[in-house]
Amino acid sequence: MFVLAFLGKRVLAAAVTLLVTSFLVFSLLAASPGSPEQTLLGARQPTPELIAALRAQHRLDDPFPVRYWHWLSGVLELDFGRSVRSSREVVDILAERLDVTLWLGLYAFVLVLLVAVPAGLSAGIRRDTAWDRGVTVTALLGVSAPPFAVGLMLLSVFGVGLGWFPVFGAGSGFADRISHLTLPAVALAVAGVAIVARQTRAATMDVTAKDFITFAEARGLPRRVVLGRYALRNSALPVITSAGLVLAYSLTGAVLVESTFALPGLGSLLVESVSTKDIPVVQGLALLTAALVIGVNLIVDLCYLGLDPRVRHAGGV
Amino acid sequence: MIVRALSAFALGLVVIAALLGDWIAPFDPGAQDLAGTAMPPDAAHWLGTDELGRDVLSRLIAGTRTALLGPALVALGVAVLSTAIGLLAGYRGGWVDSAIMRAVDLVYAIPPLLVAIVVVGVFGGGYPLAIGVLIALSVPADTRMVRSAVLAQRNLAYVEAARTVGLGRGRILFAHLLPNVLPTVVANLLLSFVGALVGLAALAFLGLGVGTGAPDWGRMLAENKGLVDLNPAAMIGPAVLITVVAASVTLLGDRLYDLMSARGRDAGRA
Amino acid sequence: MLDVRDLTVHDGRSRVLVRGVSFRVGPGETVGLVGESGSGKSLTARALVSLLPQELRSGGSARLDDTELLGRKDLRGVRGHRVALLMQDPFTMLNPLATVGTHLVESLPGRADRVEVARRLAEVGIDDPAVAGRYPFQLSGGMRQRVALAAALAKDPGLLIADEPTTALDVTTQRDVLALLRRIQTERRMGLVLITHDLRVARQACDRVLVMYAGALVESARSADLDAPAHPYTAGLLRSVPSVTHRQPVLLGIPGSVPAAADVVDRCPFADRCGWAEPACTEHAPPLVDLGDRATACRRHGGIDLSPPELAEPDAEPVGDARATLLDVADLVKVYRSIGLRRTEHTALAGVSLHVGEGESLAVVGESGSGKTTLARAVLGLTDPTSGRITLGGLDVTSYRRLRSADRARARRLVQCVFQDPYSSLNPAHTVGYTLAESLRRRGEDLDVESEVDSLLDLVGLPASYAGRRPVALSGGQRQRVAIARALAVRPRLLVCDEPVAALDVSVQAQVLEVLRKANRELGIALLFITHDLAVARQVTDRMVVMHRGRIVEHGATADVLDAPTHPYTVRLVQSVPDAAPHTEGEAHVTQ
Amino acid sequence: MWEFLDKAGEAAMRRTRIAAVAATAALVLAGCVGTGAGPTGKRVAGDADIPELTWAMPGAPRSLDIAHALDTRSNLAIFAAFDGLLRMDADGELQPALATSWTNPDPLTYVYKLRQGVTFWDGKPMTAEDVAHSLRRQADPAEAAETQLYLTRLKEVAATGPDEVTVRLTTPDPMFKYVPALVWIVQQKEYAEAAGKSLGSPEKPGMGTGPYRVTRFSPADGVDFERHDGYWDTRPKVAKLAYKPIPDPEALRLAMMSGEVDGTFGVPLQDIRKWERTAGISMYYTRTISVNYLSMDVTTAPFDDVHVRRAIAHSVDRQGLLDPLFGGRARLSSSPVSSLQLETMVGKEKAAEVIGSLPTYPFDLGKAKEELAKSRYAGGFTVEVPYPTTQPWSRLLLENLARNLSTIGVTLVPKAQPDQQWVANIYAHKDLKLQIMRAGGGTPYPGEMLPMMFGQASAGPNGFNTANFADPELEAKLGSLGEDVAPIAEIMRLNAEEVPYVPLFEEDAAHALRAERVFSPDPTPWLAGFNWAIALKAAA
Repeated sequence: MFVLAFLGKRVLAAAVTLLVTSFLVFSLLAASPGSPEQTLLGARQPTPELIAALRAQHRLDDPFPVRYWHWLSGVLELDFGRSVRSSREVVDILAERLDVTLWLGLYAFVLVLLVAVPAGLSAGIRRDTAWDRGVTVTALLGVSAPPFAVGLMLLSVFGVGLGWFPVFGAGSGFADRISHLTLPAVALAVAGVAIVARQTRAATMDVTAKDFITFAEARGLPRRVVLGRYALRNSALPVITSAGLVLAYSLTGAVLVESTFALPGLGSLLVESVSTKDIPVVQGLALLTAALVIGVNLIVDLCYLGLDPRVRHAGGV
Repeated sequence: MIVRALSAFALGLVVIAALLGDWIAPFDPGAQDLAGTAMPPDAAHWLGTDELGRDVLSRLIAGTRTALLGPALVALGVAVLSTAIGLLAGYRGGWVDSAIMRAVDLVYAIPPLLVAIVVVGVFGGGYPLAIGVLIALSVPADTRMVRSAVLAQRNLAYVEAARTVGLGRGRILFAHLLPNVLPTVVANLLLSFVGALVGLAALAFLGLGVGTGAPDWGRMLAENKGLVDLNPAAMIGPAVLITVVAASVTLLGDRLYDLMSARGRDAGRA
Repeated sequence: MLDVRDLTVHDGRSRVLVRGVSFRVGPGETVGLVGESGSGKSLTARALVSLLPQELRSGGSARLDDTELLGRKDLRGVRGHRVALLMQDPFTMLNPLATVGTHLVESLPGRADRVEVARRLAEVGIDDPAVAGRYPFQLSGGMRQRVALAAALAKDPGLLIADEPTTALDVTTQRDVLALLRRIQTERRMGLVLITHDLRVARQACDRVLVMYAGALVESARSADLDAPAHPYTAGLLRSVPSVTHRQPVLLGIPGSVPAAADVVDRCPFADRCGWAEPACTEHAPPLVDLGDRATACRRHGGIDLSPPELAEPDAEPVGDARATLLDVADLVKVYRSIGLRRTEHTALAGVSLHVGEGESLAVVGESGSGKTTLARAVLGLTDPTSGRITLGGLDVTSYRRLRSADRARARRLVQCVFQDPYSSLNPAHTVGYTLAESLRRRGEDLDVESEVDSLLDLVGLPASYAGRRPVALSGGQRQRVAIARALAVRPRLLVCDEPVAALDVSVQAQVLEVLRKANRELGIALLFITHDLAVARQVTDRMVVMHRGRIVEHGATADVLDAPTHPYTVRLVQSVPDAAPHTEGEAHVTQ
Repeated sequence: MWEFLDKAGEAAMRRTRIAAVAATAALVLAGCVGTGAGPTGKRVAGDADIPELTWAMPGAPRSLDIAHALDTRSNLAIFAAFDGLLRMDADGELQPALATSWTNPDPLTYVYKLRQGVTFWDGKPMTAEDVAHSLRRQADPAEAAETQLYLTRLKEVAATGPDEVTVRLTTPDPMFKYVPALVWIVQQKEYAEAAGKSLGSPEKPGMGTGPYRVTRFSPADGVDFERHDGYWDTRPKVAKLAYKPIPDPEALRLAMMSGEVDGTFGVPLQDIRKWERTAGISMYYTRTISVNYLSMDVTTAPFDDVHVRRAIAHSVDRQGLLDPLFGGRARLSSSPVSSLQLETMVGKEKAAEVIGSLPTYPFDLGKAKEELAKSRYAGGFTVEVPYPTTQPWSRLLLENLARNLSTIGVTLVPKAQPDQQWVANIYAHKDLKLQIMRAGGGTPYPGEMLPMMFGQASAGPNGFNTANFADPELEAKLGSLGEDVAPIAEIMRLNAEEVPYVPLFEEDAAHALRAERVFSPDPTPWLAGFNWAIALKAAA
């Protein structure tokens, strides 16, 4: 019962956030320099027929709120309009590009979790050792290095120099895709690994200083129980939060990494659409991003719910 | 320890470069040598030359000030706004806090750089707009942190005592709470700086962080990425500088936070 | 069974924290390890279970039967199995993410079933098997401590080390838990090391008491022999414990504060605070001299008389009925409502009425959750009551927010406060002088701030030079005195004291109480004195109200209430107070 | 004919009614001049089949319907798969393709004889109605085709026999003769009508007669082609052709280096030093008909003074920049008219004579200073010059110019702008002042660009007379443009004297191919009217 209410509240909050975002996103068209017709026309011939068609399609004669409502009801049916550049349905374009970015983002995320959590956990437990210092400094550099610079470096060393990985394209089929996306995923993951490792280390240090860890050790519980059930699970909450943030931010990284590795994903689509002012595509992308981010946050909330009985039973974190 | 010393050394060099700039550059950073373009490093040009035959090292040095100015503006802007809003929200509580925090939550999860790409790309506002967007979107996260620092302090006895003594809200906020959330503010300030440094470089890399004609690390990185084969130093130079400065400033932030919060902490408390 | 020899603990830079501690514990024996904060008692306990903080190292020897406990790499089969540790705070000792059952199952040897879990819970006095399915945050503090005890004892260790197991609990619960510990210990014939800062608890619960000071053992005696201490520090501690049965004319503490162990390695650690110290005491560290049944580390133990001086008659306090009413609280109700999904209501005050006359001193006693702090905050205007009325000096101050600013300023000058936690009472960013001056300026008079600061410091017994110090350089007792000075700076007519000495060591608590008594008697400032400690209340207040679950259940003159409680709750409270001297009542009261 | 390379350019072109093969212009390459080769020298084509080949371009096609894909990248994909009515040879001459011959009985009528026995990919025979519909469709205003800009004078297209299609114009058009090679791509009528708006999309890529069938198309990651075995002409050697988008030039080079990509058109000249040194890659160079230039608005200060314009012209170190900007693969230009177009019209010698007689402005800061001193703005001035971020060489050129001008007291501030904004400014025709531009036509006709650059009608919003340089006399000359070179030469001279436009460079186009492949025949400047995929062979 309570869990349902909790979820309901979060979903409601997510919906409100999406609504506000959608309004801002819709305003992009009106706010972008030049008249909406001009923007929507793109590079097409400004024939009176076309202009009339565009005005009708986007209801440019209606007042702003009506237009918004019209657009929003379209969006709810996944109708984001047509690309100015290619006249294709925005939703088709997004669907086509989403694939690569999802792969990339999830692949990088898996890397983040596989590398960052053990590294951070072991550093946090063995604090002030050489290993801890190594992890800390590496993480520091990882957070600081611009992803595109990392990408270029990986590309020239592992792609070209050593020839271990293909240097462009997204590949098709599972194995092929994995080999194509490994370098980009690593480039994308570096910052995430660094952030999550730092967070895990801090959380672990925080948790291992807690009384219940000492008490568990005092009771002679085996190390794996203390590390697993006690340290790991209790440091999981901040780690999940930061991991969620990393996942949500991976689209930003994707923009940079995809342009470095020439991947046909949402990130490169954003750069292309922005620089050609293909507003409908940008709107679609912005909403999709917001939805992804909000979705990730909901998942984080669910994890909280699953992991922390205090949230399940008492409400509020 | 070694890392800390190295980063302090690096920051020292960067600060000197920012202050002295042109004086210590081995060449005129604008001087072009069309006969010697894209040359790899040699005895005269330690980092080689760029596509117009300009000395990369001199341009890096000359660009320090510009490269640091934007991030500094962002960091200061974010610090001032987030501290003001965070103090207000945390101390006032009630509906003011709720309203501010709802707004903050709304923007919190949105990656600032992504919005900067869209806004700068669509509106073409260039550098000032990029800085504005980065400030606007970085404020929420920092506001949250300042607010929770305020909340941690707000119910401490010294604040309640100050209220009981009858001090005004302004005095409590600025004379009592502010000094105690300052470690958070300073740490955030430096982290915002790092974020903006990398973010503006990313915008420049995408061709959106447009600036004036003056040399700037982010732009050099983007402009010289075509030289990766002929003179890699021209691209690696700014990339390494950005990374090192970002890492050093992060480290400095961690360190300052520890030092500043240790000042008021009780060592031997049972 | 446990034989500790020359146990030392030092940090990474070889600064000594505990030095040369030796003692024995037999089967079925309870040994109390008593000391104030910084004495090294907890480190000693931690060292015995190899759970010192990472950067600390231990030396010496501690044999449990034939097993050496110190310096072991492999603790399997020892920690938990042979020796277990129970810690102070039941709120943080249990894994917040695991149920009670999980805690027990993972601790029990072999595969444990529900029956076994239920049996173990029953042993610690939890008869409801449903508790096994609950999470720690769903239990009360006493229940948690019982669960923790069951978990600690799951592997049936021969020795239990309990580090302040009852400090975080209310007095009534504390008594139950102590009784439980003793019962289980007797049943299992287990060795028990009970670590506590409270001499009364140690005397009541232990067969033998070891007194630690600044990292060293200074005295060891049977509980019954403690009335005649063999070390000046023990004598000082005994003198400092306030009495619940009598009002002492002068409250005695031990002057000064505890030094760091590393600073006193080669001298008597107590010499600087000791009235009998002579130059030879600081020449080398006195060894613990075995005197048969007891041992002491005082080199003058034979030559000085440490027996408590004769007790003077408690002075009869005038209870002024004719006094004008300063504070009047009428039918005060405070309900906290949580906003959000699950609307919960918590009634902190359920209709409280009381009054405080000019210059009078009123105690508000009760356990945690009784509403006494809420009452204080309402009077101070830090929270708005739900209903009721508070009148202060003729001014209706029910809601400070609704007062006109001139009235609010006046109200603020009428009432001031002293809070519990000395560590958060003062802004760490400002010097003592800054804090006091800031407060002085609120008095609204033209005054020479600097000399006023000096006289305020003098009033609370601190040297004028302290004006330049920051709180971090002050001890807890000193901070609390500064906090009082800050409150007095405005010249209030009412001082609300919310557990002002609860966080202080007993040897410095007297200094603070004495300052408060002085403010009350000499400056005529009325006190609203909130405390859970009946003995402290007896020393400071004229009248008393007893609060329970947001209501006043009993009120009257302090001496009457304590000597002849009528309400069952008050009776229970009074009975729960551990007696400082169970055998010879009243002997602990001393005069100078 | 107008072209701002890359995205910006494409956009610009499509918006205007200016006739141009925008698209192809980027790599429109004229008469195969100077075919370079890899380190091992020129290779000879062998006879072997190539089972698979990957071609890369900076972007994927937007559509496979020429009506909505008039840009370089899309056109390359379209020309690989589909047939036009005619082809253009290496000299810019029209050659038969789906039409075997054509006549031009009067200036308003063109009659095309169709090849017989040609089948579509689905095996159905091509009819005259299919051919006629393919062009008619593009002229229909409802279609809003980008190619309409070529067809403004089209009156009607009709199948006038089973093997004959006749076109009628409203007024004579010296450039219409190139339309059958450039945009008259034949699509099956039945298929096109069924597809409607979605013709050229991934779902309905199109139905043509060309050497390749489209097996998969995605505007995100390119096109896959498969050889069409029933092709009427020579069977291509490549069995499977993949067309991949790789936006980053460096990623593209790396991909070619590792052998994942076999070739690309239009390597940025700035990078060719690097490409030349890359093992396993052969480079091919052709001339192009594009000219880049500085444009100065003669109606606003300080560019209303010819001395200022001359001072600027003297301040560009064109010779010095040739190498850093274009790897030496460009030539100095002395006129907004492409020398290649001029040569195609009047022959090399005559062209050299016309060009040689024009006054020039060599890099000479002394003279620049003198000219500035003679002007009304002797004290110097400040000007901000925008350039699109996708055009790296313009940044370098402007930075060089800025440095040089600073020595004579003029402050020039290069200002990077996102493409679209830059293009929008040009269209808005406001604050033009000093601009860096590039013009590139699509046909071999040298007068192609002149009405756009000098016409009165173009000196306003959506026009490309960015210098606002126009007068009635000039207007008359533009009106007399035809098969005679004289008016063209006169306009060239006028520009050289008044310098509203400072011609800078004519760039070559650079193409890269893995060394184990060869072009046979080699790429030409007229790639737009030609199926390049057929020319790909294995090296012998």
